[in-house]
Amino acid sequence: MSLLQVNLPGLHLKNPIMPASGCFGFGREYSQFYDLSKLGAVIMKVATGSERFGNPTPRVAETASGMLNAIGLQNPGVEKIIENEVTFLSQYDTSIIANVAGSTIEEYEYVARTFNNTKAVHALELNISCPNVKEGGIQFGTDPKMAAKVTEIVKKASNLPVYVKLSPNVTDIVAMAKAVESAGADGLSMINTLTGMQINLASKRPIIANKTGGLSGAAIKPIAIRMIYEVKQHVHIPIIGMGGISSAEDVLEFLLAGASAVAVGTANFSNPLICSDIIDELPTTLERYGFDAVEDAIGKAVMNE
Amino acid sequence: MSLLQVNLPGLHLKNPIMPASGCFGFGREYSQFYDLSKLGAVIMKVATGSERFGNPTPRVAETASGMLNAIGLQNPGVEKIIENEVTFLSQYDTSIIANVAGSTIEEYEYVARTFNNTKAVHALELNISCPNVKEGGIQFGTDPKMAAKVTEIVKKASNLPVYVKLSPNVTDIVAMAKAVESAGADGLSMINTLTGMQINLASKRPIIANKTGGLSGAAIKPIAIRMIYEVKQHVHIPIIGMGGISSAEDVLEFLLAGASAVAVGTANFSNPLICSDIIDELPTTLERYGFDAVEDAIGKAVMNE
Amino acid sequence: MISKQRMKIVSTNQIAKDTIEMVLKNSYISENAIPGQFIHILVEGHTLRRPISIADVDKDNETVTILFKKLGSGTEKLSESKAGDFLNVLGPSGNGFETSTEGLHTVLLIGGGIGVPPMYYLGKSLAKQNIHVISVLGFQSKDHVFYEEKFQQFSKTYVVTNDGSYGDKGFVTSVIPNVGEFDRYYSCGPLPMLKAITNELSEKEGFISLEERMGCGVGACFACVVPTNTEKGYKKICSDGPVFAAREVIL
Amino acid sequence: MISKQRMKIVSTNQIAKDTIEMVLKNSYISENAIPGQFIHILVEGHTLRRPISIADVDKDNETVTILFKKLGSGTEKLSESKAGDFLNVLGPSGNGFETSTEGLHTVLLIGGGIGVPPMYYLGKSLAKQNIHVISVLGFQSKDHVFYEEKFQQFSKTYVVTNDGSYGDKGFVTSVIPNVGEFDRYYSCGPLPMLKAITNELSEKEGFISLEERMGCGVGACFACVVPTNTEKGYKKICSDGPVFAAREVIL
Ligand SMILES: Cc1cc2nc3c(=O)[nH]c(=O)nc-3n(C[C@H](O)[C@H](O)[C@H](O)COP(=O)(O)OP(=O)(O)OC[C@H]3O[C@@H](n4cnc5c(N)ncnc54)[C@H](O)[C@@H]3O)c2cc1C
Ligand SMILES: Cc1cc2nc3c(=O)[nH]c(=O)nc-3n(C[C@H](O)[C@H](O)[C@H](O)COP(=O)(O)OP(=O)(O)OC[C@H]3O[C@@H](n4cnc5c(N)ncnc54)[C@H](O)[C@@H]3O)c2cc1C
Ligand SMILES: Cc1cc2nc3c(=O)[nH]c(=O)nc-3n(C[C@H](O)[C@H](O)[C@H](O)COP(=O)(O)O)c2cc1C
Ligand SMILES: Cc1cc2nc3c(=O)[nH]c(=O)nc-3n(C[C@H](O)[C@H](O)[C@H](O)COP(=O)(O)O)c2cc1C
Ligand code: FES
Ligand code: FES
Repeated sequence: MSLLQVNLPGLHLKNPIMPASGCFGFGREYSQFYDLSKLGAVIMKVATGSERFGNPTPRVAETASGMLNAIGLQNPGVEKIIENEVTFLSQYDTSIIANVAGSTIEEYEYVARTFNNTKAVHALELNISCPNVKEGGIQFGTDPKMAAKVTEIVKKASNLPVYVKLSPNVTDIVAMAKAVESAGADGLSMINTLTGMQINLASKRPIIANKTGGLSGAAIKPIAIRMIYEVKQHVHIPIIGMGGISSAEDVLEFLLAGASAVAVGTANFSNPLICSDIIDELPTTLERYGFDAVEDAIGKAVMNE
Repeated sequence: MSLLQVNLPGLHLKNPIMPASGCFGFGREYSQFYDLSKLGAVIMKVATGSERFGNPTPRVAETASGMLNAIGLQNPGVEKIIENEVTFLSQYDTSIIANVAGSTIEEYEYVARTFNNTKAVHALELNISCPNVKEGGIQFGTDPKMAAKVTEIVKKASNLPVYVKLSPNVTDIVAMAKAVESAGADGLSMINTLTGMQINLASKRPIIANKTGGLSGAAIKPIAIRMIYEVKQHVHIPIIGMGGISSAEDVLEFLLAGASAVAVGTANFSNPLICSDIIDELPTTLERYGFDAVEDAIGKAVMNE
Repeated sequence: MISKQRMKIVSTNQIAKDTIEMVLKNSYISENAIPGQFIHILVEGHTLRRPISIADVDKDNETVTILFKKLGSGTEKLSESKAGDFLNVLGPSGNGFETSTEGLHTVLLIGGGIGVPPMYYLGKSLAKQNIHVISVLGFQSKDHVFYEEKFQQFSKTYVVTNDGSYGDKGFVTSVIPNVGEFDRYYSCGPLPMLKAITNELSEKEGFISLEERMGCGVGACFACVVPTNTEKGYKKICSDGPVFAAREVIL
Repeated sequence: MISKQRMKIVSTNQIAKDTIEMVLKNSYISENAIPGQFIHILVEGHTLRRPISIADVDKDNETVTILFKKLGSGTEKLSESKAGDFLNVLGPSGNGFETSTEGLHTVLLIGGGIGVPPMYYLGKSLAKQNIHVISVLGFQSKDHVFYEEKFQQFSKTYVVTNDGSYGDKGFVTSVIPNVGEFDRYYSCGPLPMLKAITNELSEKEGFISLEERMGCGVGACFACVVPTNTEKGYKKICSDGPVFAAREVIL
């Protein structure tokens, strides 16, 4: 099945499919359903400097063809993740990507440096959709300068390749992509969730305790595709695409738009076997649309211009 | 049914329901299905300074719980609209709102001034999701300064109340809302569509000839609700809410989030009688959730804070 | 006039590869439909309705027949409906075929693939008015062929398949020179086929039925415009069409 | 172990206002389910699965019974499924009730509304082990009452309704003082009810089943956490629960 292989900075993937951060925990639960060695990579749940409890519940709500979540970065902290979770995942023949977050640049730096000391992690995914507490809570991911800054610092703190995960809640996604590329990002990961809200008619309050939540799932796919397509025309680093993927056809659509690999998030909740199923179906789907290999499909819609 | 009544600048609406611009033409077609006098108002299809043909086809695509469109401002031009369409709509006992667009500030001004001379139009909805050809194609609706400028000019050119229709494709919707409020807007209309794309796997090209299209329908409702909720906390002018409404419950959700009236777009395509059906169901829905009148529900989720 | 109706599925059958024939009961639509019009069907879980041509009408039994190909998720889902279920439709939609028959002797029907269905009700109606009908039907391959015998009941019928697995091999255009004289043609099928036909038969009076992705299906949203030689410069396929005089539209 | 399964609907009946009883056939789940566990059901057109408690198991016939209330669009849609249809489920999910019976004599079951179903399989199982069972069931009104006779088959059963239209008027808490002695209680129902009960019965050993909006339903997404007195500070309702020792969780 060499036709599924993709090579990205620091990642030699047997196939382009990985579960998205936050939607797969650290793999334990889904390892009951299939052998995680089947996966191209696993993107772990977010890691912060120390343990976080996260937001009050309810933390999720369902929307038309999607869902909202406001988990709030709950995680046991980078040290425990390395100790317990990376160790667990290392038994599988798959790449491990650590999702890195923080409330300050220093926290990002700390987490990145800590991961750097473990051989088992292959790449970092920089989650910049976090409020910067030192800058009045503006998200790192909505300001090109702050995004560039945190990318630069993390790059210095770590030898691992860094994929910066872009937030779609911006006017100009290309400007964000260019800013982090210039700051040294090895790749991009896009898109994170769109900020949304649902109101409970009976209680007259937002359903999610945090009020707003991140919108994910099939509903946002057209936005993800548009953003990847736009960014692909302007940057040279590879893109890990995500946002509403739930089938091998969806994967191909992301590849054509410019993604070199993809992550599957919300769809794990409807079907815990989704990544495995997609890996099984992908060869046939590629062939049906005339592709000999994943690498041939990457960015084809953009090159067609 | 006085419980459905809403009073907004220039608009005394018998109910808060109106079809959204571009999804109802100039009413002729839907008048085959029900009496348009039933509607709170009709927001007409866009008007530009002169006739436009619009984009090549395909102009629409279906997405999960939504659709993409890139009609491209096709319309017969403001004069013909006044001559043929406003005249037609005037036979109905409903308010008429004209959706105004242009490629330059001067074109907006011209359209607004032309509508000003007809008694039959009750308000203008300023569609600022248009590229400004004189500023390198940046959309008026993604730059607070440009949005404020066009609002100001249109306010000067017309005595009609002006509702500025905000684009959701921005980092900071509150900044946009405040900018147009300061520039004299009488109200806001939100949200317009989110820019999206779908790629045809067989042709390996975007399905929509224009490549990108505007995403509308139930998929975007959580984003609309979030933006209205955020904006309502920071502006004092009323909001006409829209984005994915297809039931009386949806209408109530928009009212609670801070909308004073609502527009229904994409749902007309699934059900040509949707506005009429919602008007029928709204009283029961309001009562079920404990409201005596539409006006009591407006912004209730925000005030609950 | 177009109306929102419930149509009860009387029967549903797969009659060729991926091709479903459904008989739907509804007095309003069976009463008012003319050849070339379509119904606009709501499919659960889908935002946009699916336009499907009216392939036949039985006024006595108040039924309408449609034929459709399973192409994507909407038609796939529609094919899962069973007899007894109801469909939510708008119809009859659009303008049908010109069927004034004054001075008319022989007509040629040219249907390609899923463009064949509207030709059936049209041909049947014309034959009833004693017009001489010739039919040319093109399909991908043998497995896709349907309604040949039905067309033979009122017309001399030529079948071609792209791969030659049934009838003549090739495209409908390769047969047209052999069908003899005719006064007018009617055609429905994929755009490349319509382009070839309107070019080749540019001297003849012709009417063609066009397809386009639709939003509203009633003429309100401007999704389905086609450029025309008329003063306005365009027409809407859903409400001015789907049938147009071949000379009036720019393909 | 949790597994993805297809369950065939053997029967489906409305047994009270908005309340559906479904019998589902599947050998894996009937074989492995214990009282208090749930199945996580995929409903067409919905992103998130719906958690529904296992209300009864018949190992001989390889069936599982669920009872659910039509609340929103998911349960409404689910109620439209017919006998013969298949459900896509994950299960058996979560950790069930503590059923070690050493030294146990009498237990009290307290179910509120749609919290009644998991009490049924639990009570039936305990009674089979010769534990004395008392049941207190609370419903909104007479129309909502279900399974009273079924509980009576193995327990002294008290029914209360909020409006007094059936049984005693009031809340389950108003009856508890009258039921006599018991060693342990089990409860499932709305949060306010559980809060009241755990407060009132804080001296007793108790196990409660909690509800929360879920994402994954398998323990991966951290949607369904509940604060606990344990070292970690929280547990996940979908995988550590839904059943917890009353003392361990902070409601
Ligand atoms: C006036 C008219 C009459 C038609 N009559 C028939 C008929 O009798 N039998 C038949 O099999 N097909 C007919 N078609 C084509 C039919 O509408 C499409 O095959 C169908 O909409 C595809 O839907 P889908 O969900 O399977 O495909 P998808 O590709 O999943 O559909 C996605 C979207 O694109 C639209 N779309 C895709 N292909 C077409 C197309 N060729 N034309 C218009 N919209 C399209 C769909 O309606 C939908 O909005 C007709 C089309 C038109 C415009
Ligand atoms: C462990 C567990 C066991 C349950 N057992 C039963 C049972 O046996 N019978 C029964 O009728 N109900 C049970 N419930 C509640 C049931 O899951 C909800 O009533 C159902 O999910 C509502 O779905 P809906 O689509 O009708 O409502 P909607 O409000 O449309 O659902 C929207 C979203 O919110 C979630 N949601 C809404 N209410 C609840 C709730 N109370 N608990 C958890 N999620 C909710 C839905 O799952 C969905 O994701 C149980 C819940 C849990 C957590
Ligand atoms: C429940 C949930 C938790 C998430 N947690 C994280 C996270 O910890 N870090 C992160 O970068 N993204 C997180 N995301 C975003 C996803 O990784 C992904 O970018 C997004 O959901 C879009 O993909 P999808 O539509 O396939 O879910 C989370 C998403 C969901 C639904
Ligand atoms: C086919 C189509 C055409 C539209 N044309 C216009 C337009 O001309 N002017 C405008 O301001 N908005 C236009 N819109 C946006 C709608 O008015 C509305 O803001 C948006 O679709 C969100 O509402 P909905 O989800 O209910 O459709 C159009 C939307 C659609 C789907
Ligand atoms: S589909 Fe809307 S105008 Fe034709
Ligand atoms: S629902 Fe995902 S952890 Fe419980």
